[in-house]
Amino acid sequence: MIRSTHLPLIVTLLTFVLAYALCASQYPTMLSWRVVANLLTDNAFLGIVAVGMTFVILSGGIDLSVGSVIAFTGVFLAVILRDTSLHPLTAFALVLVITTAFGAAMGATIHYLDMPAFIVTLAGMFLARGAAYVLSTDSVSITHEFYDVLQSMYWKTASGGRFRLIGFVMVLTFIVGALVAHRTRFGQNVYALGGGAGAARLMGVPVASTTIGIYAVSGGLAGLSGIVFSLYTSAGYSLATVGVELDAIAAVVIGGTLLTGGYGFVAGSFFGILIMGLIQTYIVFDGTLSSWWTKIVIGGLLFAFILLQKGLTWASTARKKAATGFIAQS
Amino acid sequence: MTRSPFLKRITPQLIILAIVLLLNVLVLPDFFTVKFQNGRLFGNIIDVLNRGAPTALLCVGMTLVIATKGIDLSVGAVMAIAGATAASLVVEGQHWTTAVMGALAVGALCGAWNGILVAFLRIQPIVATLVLMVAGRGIAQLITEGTILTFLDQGLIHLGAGTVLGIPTPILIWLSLGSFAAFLVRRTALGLLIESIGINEASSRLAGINSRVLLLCVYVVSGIGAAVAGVIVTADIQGADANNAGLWLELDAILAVVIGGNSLLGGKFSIVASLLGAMIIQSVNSVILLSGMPPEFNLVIKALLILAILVIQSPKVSHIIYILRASTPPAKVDRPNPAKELKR
Amino acid sequence: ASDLTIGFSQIGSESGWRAAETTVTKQEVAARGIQLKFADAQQKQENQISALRSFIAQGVDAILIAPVVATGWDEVLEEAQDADIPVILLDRTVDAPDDLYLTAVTSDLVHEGSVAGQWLVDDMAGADCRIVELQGTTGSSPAIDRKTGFENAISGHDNLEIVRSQTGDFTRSQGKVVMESFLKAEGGDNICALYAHNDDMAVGAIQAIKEAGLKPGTDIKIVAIDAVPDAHLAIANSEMNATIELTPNMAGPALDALAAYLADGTVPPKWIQTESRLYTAADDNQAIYEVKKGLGY
Amino acid sequence: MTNDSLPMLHATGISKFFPGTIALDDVDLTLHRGEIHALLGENGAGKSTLIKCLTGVYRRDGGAIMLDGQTVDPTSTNHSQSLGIGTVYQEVNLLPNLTVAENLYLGRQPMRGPFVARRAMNEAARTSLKGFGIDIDPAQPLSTYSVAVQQVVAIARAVEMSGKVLILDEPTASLDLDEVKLLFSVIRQLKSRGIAIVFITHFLDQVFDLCDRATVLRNGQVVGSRVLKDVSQRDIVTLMLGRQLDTAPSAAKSAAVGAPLLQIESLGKSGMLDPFSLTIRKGEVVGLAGLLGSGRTETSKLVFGAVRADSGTMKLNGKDISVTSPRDAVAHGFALCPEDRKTEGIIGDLSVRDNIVLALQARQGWLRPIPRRKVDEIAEHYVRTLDIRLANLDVPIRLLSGGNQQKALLARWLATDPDVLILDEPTRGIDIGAHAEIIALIGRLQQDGMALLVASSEMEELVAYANRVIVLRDRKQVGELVGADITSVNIIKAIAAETRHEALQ
Ligand SMILES: Nc1ncnc2c1ncn2[C@@H]1O[C@H](COP(=O)(O)OP(=O)(O)OP(=O)(O)O)[C@@H](O)[C@H]1O
Ligand SMILES: Nc1ncnc2c1ncn2[C@@H]1O[C@H](COP(=O)(O)OP(=O)(O)OP(=O)(O)O)[C@@H](O)[C@H]1O
Ligand SMILES: [Mg+2]
Ligand SMILES: [Mg+2]
Repeated sequence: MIRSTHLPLIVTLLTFVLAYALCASQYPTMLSWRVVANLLTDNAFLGIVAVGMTFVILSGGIDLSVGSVIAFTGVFLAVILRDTSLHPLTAFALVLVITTAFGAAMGATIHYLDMPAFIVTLAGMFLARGAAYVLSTDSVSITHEFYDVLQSMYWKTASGGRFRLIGFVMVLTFIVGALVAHRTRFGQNVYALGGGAGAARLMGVPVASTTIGIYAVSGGLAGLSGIVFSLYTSAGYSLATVGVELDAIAAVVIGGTLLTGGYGFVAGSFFGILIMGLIQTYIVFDGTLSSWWTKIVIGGLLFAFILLQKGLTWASTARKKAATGFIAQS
Repeated sequence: MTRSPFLKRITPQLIILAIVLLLNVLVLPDFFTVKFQNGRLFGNIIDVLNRGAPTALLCVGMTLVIATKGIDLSVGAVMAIAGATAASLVVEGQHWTTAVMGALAVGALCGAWNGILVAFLRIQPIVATLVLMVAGRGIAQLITEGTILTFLDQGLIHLGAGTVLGIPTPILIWLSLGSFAAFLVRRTALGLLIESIGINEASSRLAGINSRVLLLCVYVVSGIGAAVAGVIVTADIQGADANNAGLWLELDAILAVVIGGNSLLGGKFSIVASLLGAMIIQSVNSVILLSGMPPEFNLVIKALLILAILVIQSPKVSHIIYILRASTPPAKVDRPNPAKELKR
Repeated sequence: ASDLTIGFSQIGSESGWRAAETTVTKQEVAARGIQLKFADAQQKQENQISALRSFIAQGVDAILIAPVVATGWDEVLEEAQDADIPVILLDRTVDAPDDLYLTAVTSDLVHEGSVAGQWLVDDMAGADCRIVELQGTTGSSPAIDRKTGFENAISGHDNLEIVRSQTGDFTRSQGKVVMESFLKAEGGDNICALYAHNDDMAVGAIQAIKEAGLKPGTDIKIVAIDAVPDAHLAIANSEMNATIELTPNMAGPALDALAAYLADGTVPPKWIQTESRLYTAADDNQAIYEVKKGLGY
Repeated sequence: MTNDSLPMLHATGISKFFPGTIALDDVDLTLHRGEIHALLGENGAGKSTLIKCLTGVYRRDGGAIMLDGQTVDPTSTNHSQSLGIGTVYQEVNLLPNLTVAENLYLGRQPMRGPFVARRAMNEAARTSLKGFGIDIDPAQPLSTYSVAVQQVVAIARAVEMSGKVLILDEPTASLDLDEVKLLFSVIRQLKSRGIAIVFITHFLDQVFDLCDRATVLRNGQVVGSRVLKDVSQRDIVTLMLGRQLDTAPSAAKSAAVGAPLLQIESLGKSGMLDPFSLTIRKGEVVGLAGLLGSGRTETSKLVFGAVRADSGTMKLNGKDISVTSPRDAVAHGFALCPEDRKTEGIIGDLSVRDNIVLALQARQGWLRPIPRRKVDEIAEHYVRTLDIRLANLDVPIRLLSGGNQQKALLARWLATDPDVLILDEPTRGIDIGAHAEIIALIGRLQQDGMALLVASSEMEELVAYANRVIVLRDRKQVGELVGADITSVNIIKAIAAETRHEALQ
């Protein structure tokens, strides 16, 4: 039996498959390994932040700082690798510590000062972007040979598509994220917070450490995403990834996670990401949309997905009410 | 010591505004100097009032939306659409009043769209308005075809760059609309009803409040406010810049509301405090501009100042202040005390 | 060559100049009977990279790209090379090895800045001048290069001094706002010239100067870059003094080079530099305005 | 080590101040091993606050706690749980989005390596709940089950946590007789294991049935502690109220019923409530009786338009009316005090004053604000006549105790001067004094010619005021009792006829 709570996940999956089929019927070349590989590679950094964002949203919060943290990470790495002789791996570890601590600090502010996540992370967004500017306004390229090694790690398909390392990192992040969310105590606490902070507290959930942990995870994954983005572009640029937080939120929501918290799946966000990527790809394949129609169509498709999801959820709850409204009586 | 509840409510904002203005004076000693020059008042403080107009106009509607537990991310895009509409109408040769009416109508329509998604389709406000935030700028560009649509209609330009009795028109517009809105919600029952649906919509509906229509109206007000702001910025530069008009201004508006001490979780609100919040933000911007620091520091300074303001205002910190001030327990009064002797 | 399909990855439509470049590119492509796949990246590099990958997957015959930033193109350019698809860069070069692209059609941003600086040096002829500068978006390469070029040109001229420099985000309204604060912080009489990294900011600043009761172009000299129609109009009205043209027609030379390359393998030079022409009151700005106004600026 | 003669829990001098109120003033509480201790008091006496201070939800402002001979200072629920104090707080506090098993084991899940052992957890949950007489799939979300089931889950959770002390704050408010019986047998088992149990309720019968000793709070102070077998209910009530309560609750039931006011014709909604017909006359009280989930709440919501009916018609004073929303209903002079005070009744952050005038204001429309003086007059009037206890009219209503909230909600509707007043569980969670007052009030309203529809789980109460009782089962109207036939026994018989109640099996 399919659990009713899995429904949004299934809806998202079906939507993706359906949309892909429609696209492929119009542009047969979309049905190639190359396009699949591109979807994974090009959305790798977005996918990784979306995992963190899923945790945050599941807990009923929001993190607007991730886009800026990615940019900061990139600039930080580029500057460190340019100005010092640190090995990239050391730099990676360093930056992950910094971004995780940054996330944890935001979580602590949210919890201990009782301030809304929206505002705290908004300030965090300004701060991280500002810090990136202060490090370097110019785009700094990264030319370390270790980067070349990492970038040359890919698996090439016959048609010329490349499954790159960063795509695998994203998939791995999703798997680990899903395990943590659905199989560990921490994950359960995240859902508990999303179900109701007051009740969670009365049930003995360690609200402080969970909140701090959630934003630390989000910050750390934004850092990881920044590393991936720096591999993707071999550079650090303080103006990069503006507005990525909104893309990530949209992907998570399309993936069936409720913004009010408590309901959703990490895997859903994966399909959310793929759907967003598909929209981009389709628009490029079409190639006739002007700049403004591109925006309108993206907005329209976003709306269509939300509506579709809403409709399916309505339909299913109506059916559920009729069928199992008094489950305990039978 | 009897202070009116209203004054008490806005005291923190007044204090913070005073502090930030003081910072301005520190970086530019003649900050408060106002001259009458070229037929208009001329001075930094006038600039703060004038440049704060768009945020102030946005935060009137945003305050109401947030009071209902919602949020409106689309206001920046609606500004662009309204500005483009007004500009294209005067370029077509319409009278400027028609153009303004057209822009307001478009703003109301955008608000109604958001309102329908939120109130009737029950889509979460942040996602519902995200749709228009993404698509709206595209719609605005569709109207201007990506160019900056310039015009020379003096009537329209007057709204953004003109003066009345030497006072820049935008100041008069936001002051009058802001105080009208603040007056309206408090002198009618609107404020009570809006707060009520923001705190508990189910209860409010059962108490006979038409919560859906009220929600819709709140988003329409937000749309209209955004349209006025859009007309002002368009008129100010004598051209509709669909790409940049109101870009990221929704965040400033939300910040203003929060600095105004309103909870993002809905409920009790104060429009006046939000307006003060808008002025606080503009004063922060002013410090940054006047300080002469290199622009790469702009964001860091802004982030730190805002963070400081928010921390001072956070409920926990104000609670600690409250406790420090009143460290004595409340006096035992006005409760019919039980016969303590029964205890024995 | 009507069976040719090329992909064009545009940055976005963040300014009038950008819109004009898109319009002109579409016109040039259409004039040659080529099929165009257009992709707007909404100012995001990641969108441009993925657009390029999609173009490759579709098997277009050539790619035009206006890169949003110089860095980060190596990988995707390699993939294009693997697929034998020539790539031509428009209006900005990249940091990648130059065998990865066919040619770059760009202006020299630093040079633009120095033309502006040189104009001011000549115009001042040794007189003291306190300059305020409206920078482009912090971190963008035009802002950085145009600043560098200008500073190079005025260095060694002690009579010229930049007294305030703040970002105006390349937009009219910020140009106006920031100019207002310059006027108050310095006092209108103490500013002798304004250098704006683009015309939009200059046009906004002109309004601020007028509102302060000063005469733009006379009380405060104004020089900016791009030569958009409104700048010509301002020069014609004596409200501005000079602008340096950044032509929106990058696609024309690019398509010519491509045609030659496809026809007989003629390898174009790696850099086709467009002219950075200076316009001043000496030109017939009204006439230029009329011509340019239809280009979608 | 443990010393059997020591009390299990000994709290002394517990004080708690809230801005403007002293919720607890120097309260002592002693719990012995294997004792079931009732904590009694009027609404707002401070019972829940005491519990929250003992379990670390609130920081207390004074006092000391000894647990099993050791001084302890719980700083959070988490902490008190680890000390062996299991608690069910007032109002079910569980997470509807988690499964039953997850709720049961949150924070102490069986683990396999780093991962939660789901299967083991579900198995354990199933077994544990069987001990409470319910057999359900613990892998389903909690929200799919009824409030009663949820209450049992909360109790089961607390029981499993309570190595030393179990605290139950009004656990029986939303349980049926059968479930109460089961709960009591579980509690007695725990008692025999030497656990100290605190039991808070407003049902004195249950107190005398189950408990050994009672501590009575009034206005935040302990007014006495009694061994229950030595005293009578009367003594306890007098101690609680500080005065004598006039005999058993009885409303002056008037038989003089007027003309038909509201005629409901086969109103229903598929999947929710079978169509039913009902006529209510002026000055008549119609009671709705039934078990949990029998459809009483649905009936009242349907009549009030809070749920849109898909069949049926209504006539008011002989004229057809259409009620598709509460707004319509209010316009036609209906009023509904909903069952779930917290989520459907109060507007928590608004002042008591605003809560009282809200419905009246909503009916008048936003353009006609009620003048401040009039508002104060109305609010003060009802605070006086309904004896609502509060510091002042400006306190947010959420800070009031449950009973006082209920009275304020009644005031909200009485202020609209309704013709038809629908009350859903008007006395749930209400103290014995207020209980009597509300019943008396119902009588008065009836005499004033108001028509009332009252859903209640308390038979005696229905017997006291109803002119007619409609019996519901499985969301169907199955019987009607009139006049002298209305007795507790008859109602229970009508409910139980044919099929036995199996809600929890
Ligand atoms: N957070 C709070 N802030 C201010 N006052 C409070 C708060 N919580 C409770 N009170 C007040 O403390 C007093 C005690 O309330 P409490 O909830 O303990 O009563 P109770 O005995 O449990 O009543 P009931 O039987 O209705 O549950 C009440 O007057 C209430 O208004
Ligand atoms: N045994 C049950 N199983 C499933 N759902 C139930 C059960 N009992 C109640 N519910 C749910 O609880 C809500 C209240 O139900 P209903 O109105 O039928 O109860 P009621 O007769 O008013 O009982 P009470 O108000 O005493 O709980 C309904 O939405 C119903 O779906
Ligand atoms: Mg209580
Ligand atoms: Mg009920």
